[in-house]
Amino acid sequence: MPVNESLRVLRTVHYDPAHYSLFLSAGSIGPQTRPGQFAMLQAGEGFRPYLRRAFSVADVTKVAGVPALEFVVKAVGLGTGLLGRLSEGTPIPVLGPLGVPFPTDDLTREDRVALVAGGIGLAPLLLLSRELAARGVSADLFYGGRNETDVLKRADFERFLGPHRCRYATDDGSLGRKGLVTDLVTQALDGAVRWKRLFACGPLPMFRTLAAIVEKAALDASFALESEMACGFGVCLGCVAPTSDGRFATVCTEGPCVPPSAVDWSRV
Amino acid sequence: MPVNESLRVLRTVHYDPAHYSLFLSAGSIGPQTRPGQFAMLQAGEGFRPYLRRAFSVADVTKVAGVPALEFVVKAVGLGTGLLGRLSEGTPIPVLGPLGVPFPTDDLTREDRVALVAGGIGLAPLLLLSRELAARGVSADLFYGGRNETDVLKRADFERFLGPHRCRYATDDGSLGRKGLVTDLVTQALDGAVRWKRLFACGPLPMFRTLAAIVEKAALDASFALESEMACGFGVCLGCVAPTSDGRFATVCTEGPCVPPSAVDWSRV
Amino acid sequence: MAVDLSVRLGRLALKNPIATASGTFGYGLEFTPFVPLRTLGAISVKGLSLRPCFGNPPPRICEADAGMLNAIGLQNIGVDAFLAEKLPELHRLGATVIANVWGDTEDEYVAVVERIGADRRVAAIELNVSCPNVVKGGLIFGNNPQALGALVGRVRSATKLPLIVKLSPNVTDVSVTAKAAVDAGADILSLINTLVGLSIDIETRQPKIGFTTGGLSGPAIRPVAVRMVWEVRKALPKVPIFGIGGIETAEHVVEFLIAGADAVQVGTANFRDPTVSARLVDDLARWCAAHGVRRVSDLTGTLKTRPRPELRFG
Amino acid sequence: MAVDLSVRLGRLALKNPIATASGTFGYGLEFTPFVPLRTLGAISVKGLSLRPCFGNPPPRICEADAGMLNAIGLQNIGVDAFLAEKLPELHRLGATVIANVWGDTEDEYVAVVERIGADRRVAAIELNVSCPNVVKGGLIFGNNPQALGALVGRVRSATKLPLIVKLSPNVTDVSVTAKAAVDAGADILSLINTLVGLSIDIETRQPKIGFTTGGLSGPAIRPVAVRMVWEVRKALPKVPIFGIGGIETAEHVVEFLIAGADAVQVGTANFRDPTVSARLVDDLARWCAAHGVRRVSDLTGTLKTRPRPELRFG
Ligand SMILES: Cc1cc2nc3c(=O)[nH]c(=O)nc-3n(C[C@H](O)[C@H](O)[C@H](O)COP(=O)(O)OP(=O)(O)OC[C@H]3O[C@@H](n4cnc5c(N)ncnc54)[C@H](O)[C@@H]3O)c2cc1C
Ligand SMILES: Cc1cc2nc3c(=O)[nH]c(=O)nc-3n(C[C@H](O)[C@H](O)[C@H](O)COP(=O)(O)OP(=O)(O)OC[C@H]3O[C@@H](n4cnc5c(N)ncnc54)[C@H](O)[C@@H]3O)c2cc1C
Ligand SMILES: Cc1cc2nc3c(=O)[nH]c(=O)nc-3n(C[C@H](O)[C@H](O)[C@H](O)COP(=O)(O)O)c2cc1C
Ligand SMILES: Cc1cc2nc3c(=O)[nH]c(=O)nc-3n(C[C@H](O)[C@H](O)[C@H](O)COP(=O)(O)O)c2cc1C
Ligand code: FES
Ligand code: FES
Repeated sequence: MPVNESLRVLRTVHYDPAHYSLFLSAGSIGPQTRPGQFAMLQAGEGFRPYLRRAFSVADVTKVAGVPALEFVVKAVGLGTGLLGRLSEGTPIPVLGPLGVPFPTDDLTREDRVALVAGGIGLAPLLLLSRELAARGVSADLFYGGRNETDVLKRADFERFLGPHRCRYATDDGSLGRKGLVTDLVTQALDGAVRWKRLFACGPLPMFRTLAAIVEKAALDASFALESEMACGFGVCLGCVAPTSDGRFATVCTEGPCVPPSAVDWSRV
Repeated sequence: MPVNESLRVLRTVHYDPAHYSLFLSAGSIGPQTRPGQFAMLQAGEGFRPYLRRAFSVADVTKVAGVPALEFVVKAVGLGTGLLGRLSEGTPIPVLGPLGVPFPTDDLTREDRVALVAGGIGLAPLLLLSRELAARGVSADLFYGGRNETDVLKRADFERFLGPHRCRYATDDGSLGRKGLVTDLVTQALDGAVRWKRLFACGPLPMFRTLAAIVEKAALDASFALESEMACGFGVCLGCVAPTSDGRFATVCTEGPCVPPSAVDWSRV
Repeated sequence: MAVDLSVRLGRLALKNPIATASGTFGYGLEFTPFVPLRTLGAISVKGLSLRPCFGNPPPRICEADAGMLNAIGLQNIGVDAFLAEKLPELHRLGATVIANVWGDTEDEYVAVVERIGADRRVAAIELNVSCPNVVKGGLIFGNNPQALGALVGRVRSATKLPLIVKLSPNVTDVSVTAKAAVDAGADILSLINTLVGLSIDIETRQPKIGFTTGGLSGPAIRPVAVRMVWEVRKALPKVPIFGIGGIETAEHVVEFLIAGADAVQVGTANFRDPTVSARLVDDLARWCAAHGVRRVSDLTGTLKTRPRPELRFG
Repeated sequence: MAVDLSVRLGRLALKNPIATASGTFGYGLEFTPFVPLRTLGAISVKGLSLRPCFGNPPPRICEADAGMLNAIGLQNIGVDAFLAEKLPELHRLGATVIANVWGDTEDEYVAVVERIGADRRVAAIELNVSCPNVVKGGLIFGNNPQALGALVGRVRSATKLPLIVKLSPNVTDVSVTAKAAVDAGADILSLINTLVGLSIDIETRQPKIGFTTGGLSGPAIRPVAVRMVWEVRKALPKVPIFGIGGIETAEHVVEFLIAGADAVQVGTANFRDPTVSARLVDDLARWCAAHGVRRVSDLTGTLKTRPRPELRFG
């Protein structure tokens, strides 16, 4: 059941001019949040920006002992710029948790899964890693970015999943393999590895390639989609994605986590 | 020559929930400013408020040795509320000095003048008091408010003009005489006192009464008017007041300091 | 002080003047986590058509200064699914339901209205004749008094329920379309719908909205909406009006009532804050009490205009 | 990269596409402390009438969300005083001057234009036929194609200068008035003027503007302005256009150019920041350089619209 509450800024950690983590008091949203779900944050008191902005809950953690929600944000404009400049203690209207989480209920200690992150798409996979670790499900992380600074939160991923389970790819080779993260996935699939499910979040081109890969490999998968959102809970009908059965589905309520086979990638 | 520059908040002093002094770095506006002139301040980065707000320069002073502009502000809405919450160091776009100052060039040590303030109308009279004091012109202050907390900056006025020269009136009698500030003026005029000029700033009702008083007493006077302003330098034509010769005059460039005889008070 | 918030719009009696605007409140049920539906004056549901409608391809929305643009394409589950799957629960929750309907042709409008018939669980029917830039329908009906009159006439004879016609603001003189709707049998007028706008992604040089143009809503349009409410009130003093456009606070509600609205509909604000509609009911009661207004309906049409000089502006 | 900012609007050649909008830039000289007038593409001066005009009684302006309302009442010193007292200095400063003119009757319009005659210090004449809510004149001319055509025809034969007609956005179909103006001899179109709005002081229950209604300007109206520029560009591909409405940044300028404007006019933004117009010239050059645009005029009308589905929106 989503909650609309005012949460205070506990801390902001800047990784580089373009990326930061925003920690808010967990409120009653924290305990309810499942990996893959998101929240709508209002940035600023005025009308700039006017609409709330959607952010995946990247972690449910603690800041100096205080229960906290972590959002990992890439500053791309008005709202993401403003949210990074808020001083500690500032109250922010937050609506959440929202959307369909990653399907994990059926996973057991015997299972092995794959996590594929592209750029800021790491966010929902971080909380997923925490849960998988807690439940003893083993997971391989494939995380790609433009360069090393683009690949965030590596320490946390490696703590949750084990360093040997985390592989990286960068366009310039400054970290891990030079090339696309999807190449790492194909390579692994060519090997012996068999996954029960593949979880992914990233830019559209990555989704397209990955959708083809998992279809070919007949691999069960869940993608955390993005879209421009006004409400976040299914009433504006603004966030839709074309479905393979010819409809338009609201990413905020039928997603954001969907099986790639449900999306008509040719119309996206 | 008005300047458009970005000035930093040096300090904010709150007198009560409704009143505060905002100190900004003086920039190149400070040295140019004459008593009665004003500046246009942009409150906030966003579009709330959208237009700049006009404020009399209440003093050109120093904060911890740094040259400063002081504005004395009454919080009545969006902009005045926001300006009072700015943290030290925040840069604010400021346009000034603007408008016609109080006429003081002809005043000498032999002259005696009257200053009449109503409510937040004290602002321009404070800088005027500093100048008059510096030039040895003696001045009687009559300052009225709803109650004692409404009557601000008394220590400064009394330092500039001498405590015995400062008389107060409040609606509830909590400070000075119970009643209207204009009664103090009439009373003084009934006595022996003769003023070379009367300077005033306050709410419309005070202006109306004072206009009648100075006309009856054939007393030279200058009123610092207010009006809603968009630009502050004579181009929007939004701030006009009706003139006795049947025109509309821009308060920002033909004023704010005008002889009351120039205004058609019946059409205001 | 006890404040009477109830209002009457002809045969439509509401417990308070705060309704929610079509397309911004889903089918109502999505808001049960945030708002007790029975506390609202009414809810106007997403525009219903004869058959389910998939709407426009994305992108459908973008942000604007103090507002947003949308070109959803009237995606909806269709009138039959609404009556079968949504209305019973809305009724159980005590919601006062306004059925917002649309069609591509007169026949479709009439058919949707006939499906609803005289269902007592629907308090009123709201004709959306003001979807701007529609390839079919909209412009013809919304911006053409003759076509509008003909449509409203046919719908009028198809239902006994109070009939609301929602007018387009994209016209030279809204009082003309207003008169046409009322002469043809409209009981109540809703204004305004969105202003047609265009916003461009200058990097791709494509419209931010897939449909090219979109409807501008939010605080940006409030002054235009208040003006049109005032104009229609002047032209048709006896016709009840829902004021719509950029309402976010109780003060905005009061502004619309003073301009001539009998009730209001809150739209885009529901996206920024899903709890806003219920809060406006309380805030409005508080405002009235603080201002000695015993009956909220006493505010309607109380604008005090000054004598207009023989002058123009600009 | 060197960027060519010059633009041609028919016979009107400008060194860059950044002009200032009438009524928001005074007579230009007020801005000399802030802007080197010669650096601007052009300045459109406050609307000039045959005789001096005192304008409307206050209050004349109020703030709106992302904009403002105004009902100045076209206060101006009159065309003769302008020619005698302002134009010489503007000319000396190298300003490209657009004379914005208006009248209550066709004869007055013609008389003002004849006073300017063929004065080479005036680059173009801009007819303001779009003062909304005017007791006389405006509505008749601005929102009525026939009356507009007649007026423009008479003015056309009264001057050899490039003739700009500034259109009202308060119409059902702006391309109709646009066509009427062009068919009658307009060389260039300016759009848009302000949207008619109303804002109420709920404490006094009086309009915040003495005239009751006022013209809405600022970022709030930009999506409507961009849409109308695009519509007129589609309807009249060869007619040069000044895009106007809520421009505050170089990105906004680019948006108008892509929509179909050949140049723009910056209005209300001049009040928020008197230096904005000159800065936009530099920012626009920087934007073009960063985006590999060698000639700013290459941006005009390059909007890439997607195929429109047979769907409506709302
Ligand atoms: C379910 C969901 C989860 C998300 N999780 C995260 C996250 O964990 N971390 C993160 O940094 N971002 C996340 N995003 C993207 C984030 O919402 C956008 O970056 C943000 O809305 C941009 O707002 P802005 O005001 O800074 O940018 P604007 O000034 O509004 O626009 C700047 C640029 O960002 C683009 N943009 C605007 N809104 C979106 C959007 N909703 N999605 C993608 N691009 C957009 C615009 O097209 C424009 O090009 C998520 C989006 C969704 C829908
Ligand atoms: C030349 C001049 C000098 C001024 N000097 C001072 C000063 O030294 N200290 C000070 O506190 N105020 C001063 N004012 C008034 C000040 O500009 C307004 O109080 C301010 O603009 C209100 O802005 P806001 O956003 O807080 O109020 P808003 O939210 O805009 O409006 C709140 C209320 O304030 C009223 N208001 C808005 N603008 C003005 C205005 N320009 N004048 C009067 N009432 C207004 C509105 O009608 C409304 O009732 C001066 C005004 C002028 C024209
Ligand atoms: C996303 C969205 C969808 C809308 N859908 C409809 C609709 O289906 N039918 C209708 O009559 N109006 C529709 N509208 C218009 C609103 O009901 C309302 O008239 C308009 O948004 C102005 O009010 P606001 O500024 O409070 O949003 C829609 C508006 C928005 C923003
Ligand atoms: C205070 C004010 C006065 C105006 N006066 C005139 C005028 O005299 N003639 C005219 O054609 N337009 C006039 N306008 C309209 C502007 O030129 C411009 O078309 C409109 O404000 C939209 O642009 P903007 O949003 O950038 O301000 C005026 C606008 C404002 C705000
Ligand atoms: S964001 Fe409104 S429906 Fe998905
Ligand atoms: S404030 Fe614009 S002319 Fe005075």
